[in-house]
Amino acid sequence: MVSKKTLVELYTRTLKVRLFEEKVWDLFGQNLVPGTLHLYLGQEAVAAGITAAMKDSDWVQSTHRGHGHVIAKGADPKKALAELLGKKTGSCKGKGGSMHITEFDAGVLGATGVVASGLPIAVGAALSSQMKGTNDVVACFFGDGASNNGTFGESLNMAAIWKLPVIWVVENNFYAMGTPIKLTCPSENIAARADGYCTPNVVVDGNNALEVYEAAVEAVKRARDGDGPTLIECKTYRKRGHSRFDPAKYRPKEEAEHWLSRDPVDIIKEIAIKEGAITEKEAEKIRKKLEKEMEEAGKFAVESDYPEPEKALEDVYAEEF
Amino acid sequence: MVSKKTLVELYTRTLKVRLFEEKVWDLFGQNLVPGTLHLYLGQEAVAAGITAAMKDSDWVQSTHRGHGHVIAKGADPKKALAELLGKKTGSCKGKGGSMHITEFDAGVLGATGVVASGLPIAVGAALSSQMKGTNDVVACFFGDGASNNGTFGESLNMAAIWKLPVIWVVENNFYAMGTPIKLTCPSENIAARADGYCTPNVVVDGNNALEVYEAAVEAVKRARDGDGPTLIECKTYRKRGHSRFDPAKYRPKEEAEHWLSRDPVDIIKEIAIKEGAITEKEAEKIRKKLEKEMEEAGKFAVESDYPEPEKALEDVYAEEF
Amino acid sequence: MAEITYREALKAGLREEMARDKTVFLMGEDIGLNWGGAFKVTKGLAEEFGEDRVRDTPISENTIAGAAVGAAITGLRPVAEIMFGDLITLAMDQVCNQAAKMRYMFGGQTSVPLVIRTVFGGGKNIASHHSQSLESWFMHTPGLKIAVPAFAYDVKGLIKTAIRDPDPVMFFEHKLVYDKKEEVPDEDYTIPFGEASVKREGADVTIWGTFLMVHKALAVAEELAKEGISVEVIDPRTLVPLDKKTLIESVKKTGRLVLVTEETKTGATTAEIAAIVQEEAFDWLDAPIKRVNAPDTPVPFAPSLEEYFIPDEKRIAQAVRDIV
Amino acid sequence: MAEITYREALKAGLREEMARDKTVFLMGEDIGLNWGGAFKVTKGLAEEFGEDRVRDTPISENTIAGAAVGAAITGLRPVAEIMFGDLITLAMDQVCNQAAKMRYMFGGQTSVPLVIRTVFGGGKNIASHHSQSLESWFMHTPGLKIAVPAFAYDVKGLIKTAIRDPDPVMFFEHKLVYDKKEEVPDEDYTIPFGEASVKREGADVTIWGTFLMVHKALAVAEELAKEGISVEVIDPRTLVPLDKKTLIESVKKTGRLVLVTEETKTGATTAEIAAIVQEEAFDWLDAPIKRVNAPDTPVPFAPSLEEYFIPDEKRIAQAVRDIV
Ligand SMILES: Cc1ncc(C[n+]2csc(CCOP(=O)(O)OP(=O)(O)O)c2C)c(N)n1
Ligand SMILES: Cc1ncc(C[n+]2csc(CCOP(=O)(O)OP(=O)(O)O)c2C)c(N)n1
Ligand SMILES: [Mg+2]
Ligand SMILES: [Mg+2]
Repeated sequence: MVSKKTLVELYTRTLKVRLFEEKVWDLFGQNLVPGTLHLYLGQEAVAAGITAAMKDSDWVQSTHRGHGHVIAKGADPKKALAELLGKKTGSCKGKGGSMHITEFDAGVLGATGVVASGLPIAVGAALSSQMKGTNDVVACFFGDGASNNGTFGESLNMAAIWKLPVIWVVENNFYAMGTPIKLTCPSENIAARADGYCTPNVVVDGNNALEVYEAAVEAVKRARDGDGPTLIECKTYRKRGHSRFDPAKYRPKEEAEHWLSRDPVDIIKEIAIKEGAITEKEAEKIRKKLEKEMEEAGKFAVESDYPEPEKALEDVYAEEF
Repeated sequence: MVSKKTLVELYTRTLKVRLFEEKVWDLFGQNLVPGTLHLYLGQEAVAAGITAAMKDSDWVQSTHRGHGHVIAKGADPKKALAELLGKKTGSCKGKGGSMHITEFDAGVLGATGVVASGLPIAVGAALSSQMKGTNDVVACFFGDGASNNGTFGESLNMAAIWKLPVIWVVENNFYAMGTPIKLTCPSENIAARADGYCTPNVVVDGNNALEVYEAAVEAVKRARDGDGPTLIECKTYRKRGHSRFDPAKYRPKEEAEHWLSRDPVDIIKEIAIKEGAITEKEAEKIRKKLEKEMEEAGKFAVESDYPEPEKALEDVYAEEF
Repeated sequence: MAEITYREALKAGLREEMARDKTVFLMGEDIGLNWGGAFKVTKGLAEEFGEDRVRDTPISENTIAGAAVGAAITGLRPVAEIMFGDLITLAMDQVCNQAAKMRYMFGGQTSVPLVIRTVFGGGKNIASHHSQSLESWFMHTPGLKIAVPAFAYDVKGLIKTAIRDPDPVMFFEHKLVYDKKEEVPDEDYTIPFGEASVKREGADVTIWGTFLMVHKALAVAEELAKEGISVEVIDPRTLVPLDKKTLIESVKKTGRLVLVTEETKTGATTAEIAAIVQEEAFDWLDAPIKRVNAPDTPVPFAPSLEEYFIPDEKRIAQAVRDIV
Repeated sequence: MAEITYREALKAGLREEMARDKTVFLMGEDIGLNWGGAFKVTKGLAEEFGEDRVRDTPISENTIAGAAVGAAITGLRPVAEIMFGDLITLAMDQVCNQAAKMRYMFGGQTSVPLVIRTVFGGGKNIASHHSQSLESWFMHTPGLKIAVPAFAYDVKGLIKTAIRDPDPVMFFEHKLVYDKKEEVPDEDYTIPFGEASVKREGADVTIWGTFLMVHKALAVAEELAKEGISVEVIDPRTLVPLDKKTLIESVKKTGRLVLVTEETKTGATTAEIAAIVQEEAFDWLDAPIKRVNAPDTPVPFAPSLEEYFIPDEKRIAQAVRDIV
């Protein structure tokens, strides 16, 4: 069993992502978030469990549903929220927004709007680590839908033949937009595809941060030991629709009820309490602290300025010409 | 065991491809073949075994190493040779050449210069068959190297979920140009990857036309019965280098000797003789007949005219504008 | 004849062609029952024609395009949707090397009667990966035809022509024109490819542009008319084939040309048009041809930045004033 | 200083950069021990620097490009090779959506110091999938720099600049210039991006072109000199950044411009150059700008057809005569 400290950490990380996303939802409700939005609500345990097993110098490669990865990896909620609001104080100076939310200093290689485009980038980052001998690992998140894109096979293969320190994290939330995975994947688990690339793989309950964490610890060890990639498939579920206005009516009621009753924050909290790592009161205290942090981050974001229009011309190249 | 007639057919088809390629090599030696050339020599049993299990109305999707597929499927050697020589009488009027050699009327969807680009096209052709209810099957040939390209996973998946009548034929000749498969594939067999897509698969001796044929019969039946795709991995070997000037020095001597001693024409001939399907003399008679056919085809090709330069402007669209 | 949106007109065109010809079918991500297309263009069609003919696919752009190629060369008429134009980057081999070149490299042995629908343009604050305008790449790909409808009437007539065409057609839409309304006939009609539409006649300067920029140009023309400047506005409707004649004649009349599209400037379709016009109407030009495009940057997210990025009425009007 | 081929000069540049900076490495299909690159550019480098730094890859173009991106943003300087330019269709997402846009969409948080080498052009009778010239697609992709060296001296200096550049560089080569010879210094030198090279001075007409067409233009200039026509020949060497100044000044001097590249005409880089020059030097132009390009067709296989497809000296000379 993991240490009590780790359980507290897992609870804290899961909750932090949750509260961040709730703040986003709140700001969105106030019409302050331009563009679209793919909330991480419901999948918090995946980002929390994976990143808790990683070091600061390790990398994560994110997706269009990236807020959770970025916050869990340690990005500044202030800069992240400011980015979502299109403010000049945002981590991308307002140029990226929700789908490109990224904080390099926190070890995030980037969120990307192109489904499955992060896999090759993770291969390259892991190659860097291997060639430079830094021993850093790269966790690459992607969805069930992404597993059907060509980069999946290409990247799993390349990581396998070069024994790169990558952890492939499939967040299988059973849908790609409105398309149920049953329509687009012939097998029960995506993980089965990793066998073809001699990549060790495991399927875990993605709503249980501890299960995710334990799988991640093993994968991280394998990667750091030079034994190559691992694929972790996390079964999870979106709390809401795919994007801002999607009511997700296409999900069968019983299925949704089943999953939504399995709240990732509650689950890890219960475990932590049961294992005596934390009391209800301590848990509440952590929540209060995080709520305050998000409150302040929200305030910072709201009060920040929008970028001056001409800034649109900057950052295309290292130097202008 | 298959019928004697089938054995004769397998011998004939294997030999026909062989003699076609020898004629190509001959013309090439006379400096009559422009551009590059990927000979099918050594892999004849694959095309012969697969196509012998197919109907005329079935389709094959070919590759850059396509002469064998096209001839085995029944294309006119005259038009094919003329095409290789860049003549106006060629099946593509001299516009395609070796890498695009194609005869639609013989059931060839096309050879393609882009490795692995045929797989999606095969998916579409099989979808046609399914939607129109024609019951035709599509055999899609590709190399070991092609299996590392993104279209592999995408196409295997799409064919599997829609239960399309496709036969994936991997011609594993152990090399992609000079790159040994060991460097680029972590598993022993490519076939292992099909499991991840719930696609039945089998590994056969690709130098043995009978083995290939038997696997093909089963796959064709599955496809026609509406039970979806099959992957057949044929282990085989190029007689020569990858392309026109490659001496293939990168292949270990013992490996090359082993494989080159297992000649596809000899193998199927021996089987046919042993099974009493044919006598040495009958076999010789077939050879003579085919040699004559190739001789004539060569003559036709050599004597044909080159296309008038302005023909370069035609066939871009159905009608000029 | 009713006033309907571009989206409805497009859907009507698709529906009528599917009813007319049973070899026509649609395939793409989330075009079916549960979603009806990211921009709801196909909503209701799966219910009407079945999931077989309105086919949800995995997220496999290159194989979607390639499957359309395979289906097209074996007797069907696929209309494949790539959800966002930015994602066609993943399908470039099947579109540009296979679909576009097959008739030619096989010496005319096959036709490739497919349509690929996708959508370009910004204005929705969805940043660099969902807002581009990449039509010039395809204009530089011989073998493809390209439709760029900007109006409800045009989109219905052009989608029908596209579906009936024996060659591969890139059918480009624009996010901000889906809601534009216009009178559209209920009955069947087609619009030939290669015929521009003069959306407004004028005498002093010609504006040629595509998509939302045609709408903006019309607003500018209205505005400038008050100042006594008479602007002719031309919408090419298809880029390949390109109606050079209507444009050249207009330029010969006005002597002045402003080109305006939402593409980033360098290498945009406006470059080709400028090159053609100076080639073919050099002696009639009274001033340099002006190009109004987005700057050479990715599309930014923040509204303040994106508004700056997308050409607006002010810049178009300024370009006109600069040369009259 | 010795006379060496373009291929050797390019290899020398790669070798010197690898020796200078251990973060530089090469990756691509068949670039290593067994083959040394389809055009033998990297032959011997795997032996010299090891298979780790001269890395053979699977046939996975999009992941090759993407791995280069990932390596570049984490501190390495990858030089990725796409075996033929036609195959970059498979890597367009990583090149155009990721490499090109990362600095921008992440608000300057990262640099993407990578080089993608590939080769364009026909003349080898290898038909539609191995002979294209697609440089204009990338010129229309903000965030990328583009080198188009046509001479041995230039290729060595430019590859070094490319490798040291903090931005993603598309390094385009041409099949028929690999064997061209020139005096090339043994020592280290770089050529700044954005500086055209006037390959021949002249007074009557300017020819601007790339790759093999520069060589052909020089032959034409020599020929026309005998007729008393003085031709200036400009090779841009990089398309992004583009040296407009040298070109515009030349046009202001000669008043006449012929643009010549091997690309298919519509939407070629020559369209952009024509648009720029008529914009910026309208009053100096004494005749329409002429474009000499390949026709708008795929590249055909048969020698008789391919010769017709590729612009030749006769067509270039004719274009010059048409306007002087
Ligand atoms: C290559 C590509 N195709 C399509 C899209 C449009 N799109 C955005 S998210 C999405 C669904 C992704 O599903 P999945 O990978 O399961 O991730 P999830 O949204 O469930 O987290 C699609 C189709 C895209 N952005 N990129
Ligand atoms: C997508 C793509 N990448 C690279 C090439 C260059 N190329 C041509 S054949 C070949 C090797 C193909 O290997 P394999 O699939 O095993 O087929 P084989 O040649 O062995 O029959 C390569 C790399 C290409 N034509 N297309
Ligand atoms: Mg999903
Ligand atoms: Mg092979």
